[in-house]
Amino acid sequence: MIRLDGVGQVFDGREGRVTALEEIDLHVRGGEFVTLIGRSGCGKSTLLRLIAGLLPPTSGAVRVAGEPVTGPRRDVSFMFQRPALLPWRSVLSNVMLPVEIDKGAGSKASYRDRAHELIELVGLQGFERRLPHELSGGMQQRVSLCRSLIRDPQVMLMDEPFSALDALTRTELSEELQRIKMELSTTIVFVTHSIEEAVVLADRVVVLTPRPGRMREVVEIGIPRPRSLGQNAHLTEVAEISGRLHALLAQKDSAEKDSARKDSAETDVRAVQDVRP
Amino acid sequence: MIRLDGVGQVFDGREGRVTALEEIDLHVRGGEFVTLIGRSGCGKSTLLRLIAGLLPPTSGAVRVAGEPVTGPRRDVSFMFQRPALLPWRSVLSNVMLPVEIDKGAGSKASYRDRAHELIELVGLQGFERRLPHELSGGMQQRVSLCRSLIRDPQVMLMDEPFSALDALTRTELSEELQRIKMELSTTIVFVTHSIEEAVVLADRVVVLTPRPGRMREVVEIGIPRPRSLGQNAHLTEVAEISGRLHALLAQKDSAEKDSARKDSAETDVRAVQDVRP
Amino acid sequence: MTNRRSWLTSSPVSAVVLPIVGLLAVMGLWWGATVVFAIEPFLLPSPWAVLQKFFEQPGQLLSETGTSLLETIEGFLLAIVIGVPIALVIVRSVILERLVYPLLLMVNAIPKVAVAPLLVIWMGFGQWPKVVMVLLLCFFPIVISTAEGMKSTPTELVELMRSLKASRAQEFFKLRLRYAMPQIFTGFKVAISLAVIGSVISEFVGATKGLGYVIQQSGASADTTLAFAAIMLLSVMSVVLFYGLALLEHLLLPWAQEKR
Amino acid sequence: MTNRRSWLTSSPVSAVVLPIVGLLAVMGLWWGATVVFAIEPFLLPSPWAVLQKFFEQPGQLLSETGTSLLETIEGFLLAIVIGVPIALVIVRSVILERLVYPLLLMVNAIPKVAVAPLLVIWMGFGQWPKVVMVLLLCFFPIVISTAEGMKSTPTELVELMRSLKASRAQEFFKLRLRYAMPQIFTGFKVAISLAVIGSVISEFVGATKGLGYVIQQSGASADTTLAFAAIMLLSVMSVVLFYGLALLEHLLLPWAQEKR
Amino acid sequence: GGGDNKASSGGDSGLQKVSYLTSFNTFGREAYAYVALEKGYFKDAGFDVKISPGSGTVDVMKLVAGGQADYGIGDFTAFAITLAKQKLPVTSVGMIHQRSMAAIMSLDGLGISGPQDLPGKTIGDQPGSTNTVMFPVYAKAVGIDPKSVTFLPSPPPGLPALLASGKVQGIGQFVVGEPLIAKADSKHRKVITLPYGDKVPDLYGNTIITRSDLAKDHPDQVKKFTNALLKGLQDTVNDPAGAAAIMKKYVPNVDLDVATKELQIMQKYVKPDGFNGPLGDVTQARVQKIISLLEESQAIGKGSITPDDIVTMSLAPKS
Ligand SMILES: Nc1ncnc2c1ncn2[C@@H]1O[C@H](COP(=O)(O)OP(=O)(O)OP(=O)(O)O)[C@@H](O)[C@H]1O
Ligand SMILES: Nc1ncnc2c1ncn2[C@@H]1O[C@H](COP(=O)(O)OP(=O)(O)OP(=O)(O)O)[C@@H](O)[C@H]1O
Ligand SMILES: Cc1ncc(C[n+]2csc(CCO)c2C)c(N)n1
Ligand SMILES: [Mg+2]
Ligand SMILES: [Mg+2]
Repeated sequence: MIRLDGVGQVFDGREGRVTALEEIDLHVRGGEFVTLIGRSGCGKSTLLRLIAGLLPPTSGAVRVAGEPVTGPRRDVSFMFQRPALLPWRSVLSNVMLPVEIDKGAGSKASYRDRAHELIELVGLQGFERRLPHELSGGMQQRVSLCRSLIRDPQVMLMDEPFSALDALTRTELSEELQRIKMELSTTIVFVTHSIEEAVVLADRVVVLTPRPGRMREVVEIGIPRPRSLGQNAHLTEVAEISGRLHALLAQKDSAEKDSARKDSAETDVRAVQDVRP
Repeated sequence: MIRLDGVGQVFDGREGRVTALEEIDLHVRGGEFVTLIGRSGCGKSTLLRLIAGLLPPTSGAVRVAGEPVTGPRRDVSFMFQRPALLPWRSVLSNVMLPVEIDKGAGSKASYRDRAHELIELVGLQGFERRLPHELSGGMQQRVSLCRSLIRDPQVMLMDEPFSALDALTRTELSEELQRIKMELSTTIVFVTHSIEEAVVLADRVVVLTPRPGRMREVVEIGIPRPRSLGQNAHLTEVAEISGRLHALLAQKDSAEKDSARKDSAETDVRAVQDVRP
Repeated sequence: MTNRRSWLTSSPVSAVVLPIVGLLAVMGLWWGATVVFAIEPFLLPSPWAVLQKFFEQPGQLLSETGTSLLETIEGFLLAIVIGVPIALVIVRSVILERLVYPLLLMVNAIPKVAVAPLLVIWMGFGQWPKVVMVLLLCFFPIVISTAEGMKSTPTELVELMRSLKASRAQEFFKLRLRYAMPQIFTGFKVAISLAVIGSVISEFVGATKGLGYVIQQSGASADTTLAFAAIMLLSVMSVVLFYGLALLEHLLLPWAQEKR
Repeated sequence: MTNRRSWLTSSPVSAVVLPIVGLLAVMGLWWGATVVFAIEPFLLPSPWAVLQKFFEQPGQLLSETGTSLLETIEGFLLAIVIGVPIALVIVRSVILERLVYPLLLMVNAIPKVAVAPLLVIWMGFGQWPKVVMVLLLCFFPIVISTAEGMKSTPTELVELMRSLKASRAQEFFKLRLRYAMPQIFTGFKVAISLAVIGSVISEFVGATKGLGYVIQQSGASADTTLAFAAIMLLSVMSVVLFYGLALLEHLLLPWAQEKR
Repeated sequence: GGGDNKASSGGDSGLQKVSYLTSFNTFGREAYAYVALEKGYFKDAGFDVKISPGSGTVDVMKLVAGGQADYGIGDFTAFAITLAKQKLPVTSVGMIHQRSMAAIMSLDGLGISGPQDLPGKTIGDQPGSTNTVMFPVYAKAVGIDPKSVTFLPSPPPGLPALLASGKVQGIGQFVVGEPLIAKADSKHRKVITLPYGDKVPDLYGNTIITRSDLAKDHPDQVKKFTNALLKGLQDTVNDPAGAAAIMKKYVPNVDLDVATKELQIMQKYVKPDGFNGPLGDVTQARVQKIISLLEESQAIGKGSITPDDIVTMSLAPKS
């Protein structure tokens, strides 16, 4: 479904270049749930933006559903790291935005029902007509989540979608997300800083190295679904894998140093391993 | 150090009233580390804003260091839920903002050294002269953290300061925060959605009910310091308390219902308990 | 603490009373000046003389005001209808911007008084040269504020629209134009005063009614007081139109209320 | 995908070439119109005639341009020096805003041509009435764009400053004014063309040099071509000043680059 | 509507629609057109006339040339100079004033009581106006050095205030402006007028302007119009107060007093003492003389116009 070959991204700024990503080779199968972890600033958001077609890669090729990515696609939804709500639109109207934009999307009334369902699902009933500035941070994030779910997309790219949510809401919503994935066999690439969340949700976890982001390891998760974040049957397995991932994150790579001022061309060290436990 | 008596907060909007907080009675001692947990939208940020003097309470009284709060104070620093960086200022200059504003703050050069130290501490060396839009979400949050630390405040109000950070950085920085607290005996009120983080950092954890936010329980944490978020000696204790807090968060209160359209005057149910284990 | 305000700042009464107080203060100063410096009435008539002049023939002056007002509003609306699409085009395409902007600037820089007779020559004595003059005077602030407002839309929101595969038209109408509304209104507010001036200038040439004509005409009878009465009416018209726009903004853009 | 751009949109050469192409296109259209419709030169002289007129006495016309330019810049700077503090006061205090705003509006609405002789009578024949006229014409866009820009500062950032216990002055100078800079520059860009026009209007009365004087002079002698040459020079001056401001903005506000 | 058919097509009433421009604004001195309108002279001649205020000779010429108006009034000297510079398709078909109304005006106490006081003084005037352009001719006639007088440019509306404030010692003005200046001066100083016509009697005042092709293709029509207008002028000269009253009907802001005085002054310029030609008379010889004067004062180039270029003698009023 999603295929990245030798993808790299370099940002040029007046204070020098930053190599955000280097030599990313990743293949996400249709219906797969991949979580992406890595230290802050390692290029996770950048990677999603590349897949979404919001940014052309400096090097390498990105393909979605077999076609080279040249721009955003209707069947891919992107949930941004920040809520990105339109300040003049009510909660409901923000959620309905993707439907409004895709005029061929079918019956508006049925989407409206779906929107109400989603709003209720994330616990925002009663706030449908409020404006974003009247909401708390986590409430805004939930609106953004509803917006990314409204059109039942084929591919979902989610950048820390639960970062501003409490543990309970997180659990509820991650269960819901798994249900959606199973029912519609959506392909999901999901960025999170919660290692447990990464483990509980993923078919595979991709661990990136710190700046520049290279693939340190890909960990296949074999725990049967449905899984739950809270107290659950697979607590020890989750804890065990989490521990490993923790260690992977902490591991110092030989090629790792401050590269804020360095050009990617200088470093060409690959660290892609595909470990299946 | 901080004392709230019968504090309530009601927001009036064109779509009706929202009772954000109700009957909050809280006393935070000097040098104490209090974490605040509660479901998204329950009024945590509002509570911090009340203490910071950014918002006058609809009812009740707020006192800091014995004086009624009438506005912001120099000895209180507030780290917002969103980074709130000035887009035209470089990282370094954003960090130096509080020093610039307090002209009586003493030697600028020494603060500059301190700023560089902090920037290095949060792993942003090499980015001192970059503008906020060139940073990732987590990097922006770290800048905001440095800014709130630069003046060694007496009281620190921190609204989900580590929400956009990876597990490792989180651990490092929460250790640093504990060190600062111990050295300077800073009073800290800290909002987080990570229950473990709440437990590891706090002397006491305050659990709020969902909207309207009332105090469900205050849990005293007896684990000796320094504690660590990652693999540590007190894993089981942390897990045990976390489990309890999880349950507290999930517990359905009798007075709990959708109150988005309800006036606080109608519900006067208190649920303040001070449980010390 | 931000929301503790005295009645002076929050009451809607004060929103009407304070401007009137300010107005009276200036009338007082004006009158004081004419008395203390014994300013000759042909230079600066006293405010009372001006008021008196107005009440001598309020009906006629009001009908002249109506004429000017109509031209002003027509030209202003035309400027919106023409200016906003130009701004859209400019933001849409860097190439068109670079081709078109300097030309707009040049047209805008032409001293309109110098071309007023030309407009009459080209368009006759009817309403058209007046409306076009108003248009010429006020289109530029509308174009530039709309364009700059749309260009300042946060990248974050533009990326959102792009990620939804919004068409360019949708990006403009559902996002950029809406986002720019407060700035566009600032442009409107600047433009409306210019529109009023435009109607006056246009009435200097080949008109037989309107306040511009009255000002011109007052020269024929050396009636400085009449000229000032007309100028006062213009000022009032301008202020009323301005606050009308402000009210409209308040109603249309509740999400963009001022932050102090 | 946002950053794949052709040389047409990214090259700095095109930033110079395209405006010139646009200019030439309009000159062509203008010339075409004069030929095709056989427009009489007294209505609209051909561009070549205008150019020719310029090269007949370039030295003299350039020196007149210099005079007008100086007045324009002086008045514009004065408008900034006066307008920005007024905007600060307006944003600072709702009460002062309500007292002062209507008065500014009224002053702005006065047709400046009507008061040009008054200025000369009060201030003599020197530079002052000219500079003041420029000031009167261009202060308002500066005031309003500065004020509205400052009012639109995000609550988030204002709260940050308040939480740091910044003084009001610091809130204004370190935050609001900086935040409003792009909008203030929009105001400047509108104001600069008005400033140019102000210098022309002021030179209609009691001046013996400047492009306004040239226009006045040529009007009387039916030298339409000379008038057009002067108007062209004014336009060019206006365009150059505008792009000067745009360049300054680009240099001063790298953080606020356009987002398309 | 505009253009060619304006003067040639009939309206519902069978009257021909015709537009007419005053020379500048609607001062009392323009009353004669309103008199012709009010008394039905235009109607009798078959015209439905719309009177619009003009904004100066050059603008009037352009409007007539451009087809926006059929007839207009302008100062003959300025008319000649303009045609010498630009060949507009307009022509003169009769005179309103037999003598130029150009003058320099001052107030008692500003140091000008006669032409001999002019050297060293500053005169405010619209640049390029007849008063400024013909000043060298006037100066020569009164025997002073034209270069000893400074001219300060200002648009006409600002002139009275400049004079009254003493910023200038004199202003260029038409003689009929006298009552206006008197009214504008709150100190009620005596107005001193130095008419050029006294010293340079050859200059005409205002002239009737129309499009060349109209004069060529429809001479009868032009004649009929001119005659109707001149009938109004005759009545105005006979009864200035009555004419002013008629004008006030059409232009309510007119100051009756000022307008009457203007028209009284104008009498002697329409019909100077000793003039016994027909009203509106033009003679080839005088036109030639004027051209020579203009050439002499270098207001126009040598040989740039001939009388035929500017006046259609065949249409000039005959007694
Ligand atoms: N300015 C406002 N206007 C209206 N309602 C508001 C405003 N600010 C907050 N609220 C409401 O108050 C309640 C509490 O908001 P607050 O931001 O304190 O929540 P929170 O506990 O910080 O949530 P989160 O964990 O999602 O950040 C919410 O229901 C919100 O809708
Ligand atoms: N527009 C930009 N200009 C310059 N550098 C940029 C830009 N966007 C991102 N970067 C740089 O690219 C790197 C990766 O950024 P990215 O946002 O992808 O990180 P991330 O993994 O999402 O981090 P976080 O977990 O903090 O959100 C960072 O070092 C950042 O400084
Ligand atoms: C913005 C602006 N304001 C006023 C004028 C006015 N103006 C200058 S000269 C003149 C007539 C003089 O005879 C008029 C009306 C303008 N052009 N542009
Ligand atoms: Mg990110
Ligand atoms: Mg919050």
